[in-house]
Amino acid sequence: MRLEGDVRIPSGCAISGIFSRSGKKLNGEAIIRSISTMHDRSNGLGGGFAAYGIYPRNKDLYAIHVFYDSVRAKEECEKEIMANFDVTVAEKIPTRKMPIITDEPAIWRYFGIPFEKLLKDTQLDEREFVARCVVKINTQIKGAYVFSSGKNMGVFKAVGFPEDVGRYYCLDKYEGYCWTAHGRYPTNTPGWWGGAHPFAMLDYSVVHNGEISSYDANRRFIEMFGYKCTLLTDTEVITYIIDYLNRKQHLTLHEVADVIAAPFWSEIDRLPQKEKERFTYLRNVYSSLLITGPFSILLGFSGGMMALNDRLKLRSMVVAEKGGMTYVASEECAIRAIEPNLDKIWSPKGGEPVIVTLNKGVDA
Amino acid sequence: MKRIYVNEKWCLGCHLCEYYCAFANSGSDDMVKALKDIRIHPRIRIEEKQGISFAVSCRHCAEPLCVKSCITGALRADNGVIAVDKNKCVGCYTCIMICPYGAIMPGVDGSVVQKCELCTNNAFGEPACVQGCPNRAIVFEER
Amino acid sequence: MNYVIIGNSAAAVGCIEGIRSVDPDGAITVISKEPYHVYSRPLISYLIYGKTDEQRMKYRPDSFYEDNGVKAMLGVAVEKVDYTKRRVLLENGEQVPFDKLLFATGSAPFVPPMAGLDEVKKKFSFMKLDDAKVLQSELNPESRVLILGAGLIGLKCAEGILRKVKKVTVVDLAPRILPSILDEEGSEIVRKHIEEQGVQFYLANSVAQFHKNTACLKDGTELEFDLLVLAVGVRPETKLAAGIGCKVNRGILTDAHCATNLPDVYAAGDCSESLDITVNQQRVLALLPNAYMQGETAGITMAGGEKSYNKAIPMNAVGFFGLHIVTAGSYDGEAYVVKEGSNYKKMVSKDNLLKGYILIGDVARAGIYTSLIRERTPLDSIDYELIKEKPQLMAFTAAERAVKLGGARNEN
Amino acid sequence: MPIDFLYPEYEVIRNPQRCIACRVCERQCANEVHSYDQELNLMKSDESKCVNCHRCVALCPTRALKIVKTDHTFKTNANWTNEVIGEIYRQAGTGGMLLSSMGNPKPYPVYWDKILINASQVTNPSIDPLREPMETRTFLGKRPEKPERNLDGTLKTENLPPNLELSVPVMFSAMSYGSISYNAHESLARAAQELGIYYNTGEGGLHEDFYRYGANTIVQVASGRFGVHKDYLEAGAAIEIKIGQGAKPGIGGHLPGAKIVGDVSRTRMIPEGSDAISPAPHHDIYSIEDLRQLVYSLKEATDYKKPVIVKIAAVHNVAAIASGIARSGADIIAIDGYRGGTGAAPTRIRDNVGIPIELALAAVDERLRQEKIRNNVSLVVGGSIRNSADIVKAIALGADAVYIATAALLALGCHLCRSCQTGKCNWGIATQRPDLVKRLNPDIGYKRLVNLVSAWQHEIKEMMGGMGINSIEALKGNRLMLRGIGLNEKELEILGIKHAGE
Repeated sequence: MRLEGDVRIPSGCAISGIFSRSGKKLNGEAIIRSISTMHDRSNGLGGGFAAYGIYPRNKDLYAIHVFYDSVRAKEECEKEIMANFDVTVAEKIPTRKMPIITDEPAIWRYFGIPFEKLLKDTQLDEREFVARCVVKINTQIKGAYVFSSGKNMGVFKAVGFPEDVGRYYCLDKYEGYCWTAHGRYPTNTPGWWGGAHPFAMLDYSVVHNGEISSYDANRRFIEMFGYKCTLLTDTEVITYIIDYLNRKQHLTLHEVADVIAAPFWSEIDRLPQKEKERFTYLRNVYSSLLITGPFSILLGFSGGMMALNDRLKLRSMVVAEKGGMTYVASEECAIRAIEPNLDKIWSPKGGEPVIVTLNKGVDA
Repeated sequence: MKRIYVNEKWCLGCHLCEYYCAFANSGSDDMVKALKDIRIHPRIRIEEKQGISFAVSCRHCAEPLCVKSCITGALRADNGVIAVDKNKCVGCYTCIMICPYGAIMPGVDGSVVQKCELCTNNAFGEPACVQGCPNRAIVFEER
Repeated sequence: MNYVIIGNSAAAVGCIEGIRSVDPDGAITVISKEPYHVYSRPLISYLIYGKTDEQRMKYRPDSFYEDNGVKAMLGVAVEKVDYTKRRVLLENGEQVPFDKLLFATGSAPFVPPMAGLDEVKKKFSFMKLDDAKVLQSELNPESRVLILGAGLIGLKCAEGILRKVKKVTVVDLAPRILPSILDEEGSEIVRKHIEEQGVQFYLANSVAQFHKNTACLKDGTELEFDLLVLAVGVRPETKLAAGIGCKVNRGILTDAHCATNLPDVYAAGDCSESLDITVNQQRVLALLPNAYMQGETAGITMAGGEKSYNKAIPMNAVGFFGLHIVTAGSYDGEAYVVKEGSNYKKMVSKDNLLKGYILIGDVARAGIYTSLIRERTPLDSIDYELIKEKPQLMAFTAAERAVKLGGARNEN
Repeated sequence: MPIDFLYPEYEVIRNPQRCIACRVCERQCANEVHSYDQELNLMKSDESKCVNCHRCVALCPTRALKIVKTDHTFKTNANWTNEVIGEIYRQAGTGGMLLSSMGNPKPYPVYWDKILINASQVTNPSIDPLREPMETRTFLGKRPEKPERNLDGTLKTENLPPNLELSVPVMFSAMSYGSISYNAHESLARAAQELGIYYNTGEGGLHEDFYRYGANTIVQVASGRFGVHKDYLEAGAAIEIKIGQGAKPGIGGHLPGAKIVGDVSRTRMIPEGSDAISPAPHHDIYSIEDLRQLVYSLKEATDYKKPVIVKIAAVHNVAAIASGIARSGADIIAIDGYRGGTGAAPTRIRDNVGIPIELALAAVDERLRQEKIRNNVSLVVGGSIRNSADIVKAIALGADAVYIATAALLALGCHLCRSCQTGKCNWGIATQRPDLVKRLNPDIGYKRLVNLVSAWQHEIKEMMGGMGINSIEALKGNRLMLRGIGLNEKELEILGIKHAGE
């Protein structure tokens, strides 16, 4: 049986997200409860979470989460990390032993920051430097896999049902202002820990439900820009696309949404001239980054969260608000389970991003 | 009213219109049976000379001189389509004398005249010459 | 509006159809001596020949008067017209008021005085249905028929009866047949053809004296006959019109709208004169197409529409025993003649215009020539050499053809 | 007459029971195959003149005619085939090069037919093009490396280099006025306008009547520079530098003087009756640097307002050449495979030089991606795109759009008799004889082209919908949507696709 990276694995899924605009911290209980409501949307072959604001003490350091298959891999990887980062903390990520979670790799995290000198030598922007290190480890060190690499955020994922994965990682012990979760239903593989979602790059984390038909068009394009799609999963390529457009091309998240879930030409052609030109420009210049096929994604990033459906809205996704909280989930029940009394609940249109950010002045 | 128009720019002088016309007005449903080993008497005729060719058939004039001149009342305009009542026609050829297009001609035995009736009186229903023209040199249009 | 038409032939029908194209409502009254539904006069020879019958001879369908809202007063003669009171007085004492009046009275046979004519019992004219009916009833396979007049009427009569009688003889004062429409050479061809069918001609001759069933000709020949057909000539019926002060020459004088000199009074058909554009003279053009078009012009004008008839020319399409003849216009000018077998063609041009032509035998597409005369097409605007070969649209310019055949609009 | 040893390849079979001797075959055959025997009231035919173009067959109102391949044969020999023997006889008789037209007819593999397309099942819905928008709009040209912003933060949309916008990723490939007729050109131009795509002048200049279709015209600059002047360059929407042609890589062109008549001569700007000889190379391009100069000369001449296309034939090291072109400033690279058509080419060249477009395309697309310059240039491929499935496969392999020419000519009535070089095209396409040219009525021709491309567009949409893709850009380079069948490892590797079942 070939694992992720050898073969492309489309999958169905459940996603859920909670965001506190006021920056109020929540532990992982709520998100576990929410995602477990949609138990039947997963098949036990992958679950995971991303949490933002969870490492306040190390918030200026990159938190690098790594799976190791072997001691040798760990040694080789740590050598690479130590060579590039000024590492303050290196520790095993705490887990709770659970019989249902098996085949665990060694799971480590490192808090650090790239050496100034290396940044100067390579003339790279700090984030680009980190991104390259991550790509290098993931493509070149066999048995090591960096699955989280942002600041003050972390991804926790495993093979298993998401609620089990949450408990396994003791998420009740973490407090964050934003949580996203994913339950996976891969269609042709037993799954691999690294292949579970969320998929993250720097502080971008993506949970996604869907199967994109544009995959290889997107992959072959994005790979021209230094990315290497090692997992052959949709989530991976979507994460890279967002990273490329938002971080490297400096498009706003709205513009990112207009590229990957672009309006139809029939709509664009009806717009006022200026708007028409803008959309045409985006669709033309980034034509290979249009994502087709069904998807609902939740993008987590420092200070915000974006929910987006494909342009035909071929996947369910609802958004709700209650006070300072925003909830997003594949199914309404997953929101009601944790907040029955909502101020507002709606189903965003295909291609229309819902972007929430921390209120002005909030430093979470 | 839809009329037949001819664009000589596209006429190839292939004469197929004449054969389709003869077939359409033969009463037969088999072209071979209708036209084999006979001399055809089509109601549309090609004129040709030095690379120029065009088909001529009744123009179905709005002010039809033939109808006005017909001594028997055999030529009548029915909703603009000018047809000859062969039962009434005596073959005097007054219409041949007056038609400025030379589009009315003696029938097979000369005892009555014949002319294009836009295939309204045969099984084709729409002009066979138009259907049979390979290069749209003959069209049937409202103009 | 009361329209009254005196006469019931082609000019009357043209008038009715002309009126109705403009005025769907006005009252139309047709008054005719003959008791018949409108029929085609020239068909009487075909009737006798057997090529048509009384039903098929009808010039318009049975429902014609009804369809056009026409009151047809048939079989009643007009006594006179009271122009000042605007009414027509009938023989039976009825009066028909009119606002607009058309004379479509046609023509009547003209019989010159001939010695002994009174002695001839069985003599006939050949103009009307009744003439044909009477003649037909007298014909039998043993009949010897003498026809006076080798014009269109006489010869059509000869054709109509030849196969039904023993002998047909035609006598004419003129030295050749059909002198009004053919030239000498043409007359010769046609005469030979008719003679070959069995008709005997005595030309440049005339009857000096009738003795019962014998005609003594000027040259001394004595002809026995059983039936005599008088087809010497016709005269326009202008009496009624003249009676109210219409100007009359040979026929009633009309303008291009077919109006007479009197307001509200019009004339059309064989009783009237119109302008023959080939000679630029007022003439009686006693031919059916002319009658219809004059009548139509009159009708449209009477109903307030705009129409002129300014393309009148003499023209004839006629056939004798399978030989077709088409002629048009006048023959004064430069002639182009081709004679091939029984086919004869003469084209006469003058002042850059085609003035007239004669086609005998092959008459295909003759209308193209006719239109050159009627439309006064300058011959230098077409390929005259080409069109002389045979009538063809190829002789026109491509632009002109595009107008004729392609639906292009004429720039002029 | 000397013996030429040649026996007609085809026989004209006339069904005497059906023939009504209407003589349309006789009137319509420019090769004078048919004749009428007055005495016998019978039609006759001289098959030695027949090129099997089917004009007579198509127009025969009673379907009394068919053309069959003769079964007259030499002693069968798998090595010395009839064709090989016939060619030797011909050359022994004439001492000349063999000339042929249209594309390579040899039984080399057609890779399109060894590639299969994917469809969605369960995990991902297929999309119904009758119910949902299905987009085929395509832009060709360079993309800026980075977006720029105005002072107010909005995107600067003007920093986009000149692009071509296509409603469907299909263009009519270069065919010169001269090699094909005025009416064929008019048909192509009008169809391109109606379809919202482009046609290509080829190296024959642009007839003054067709300047009004300029917005849908690609003007070509080839080695003979025929018909090239400032107005010409400015008339088109894009300029194509033709380096090579799939049917005859490495060979120039030769339009015989007999075809250089009237408007053709004027449009090409060469004297009537003079042979139009396009040199094999551009004599100002002996290297890639020279190409760059020409690209920029043309851009200068047109104020950088028009994309420049460089067209090459698919040859062995096409990937490296394409990479060089991509760096020469060209906006679009057109690659023409060895099955591409031509009005005339030496037979040996047509049949033996060049490589399949499928392999060339896969190699070039992959190479440009490896060099990270795929987004700097668009890729158009041609050389026997036969149907909409070929297009879908080409786009999935990495093409931005395709060029069609043979298919377009077929739509206009071409019957692939491959006798263009004779100038007696009975269908009014590859001829300048006025009586033959008029047989192609552009009113009919353009509509047939529009029909063809519209039909293909429908099919492309249907196939895209099946794959769950609702915009053509998501298909571009999407090689996962393809699988090979009956291909060996090497072929799969070059095509960058997996085998069916994998």
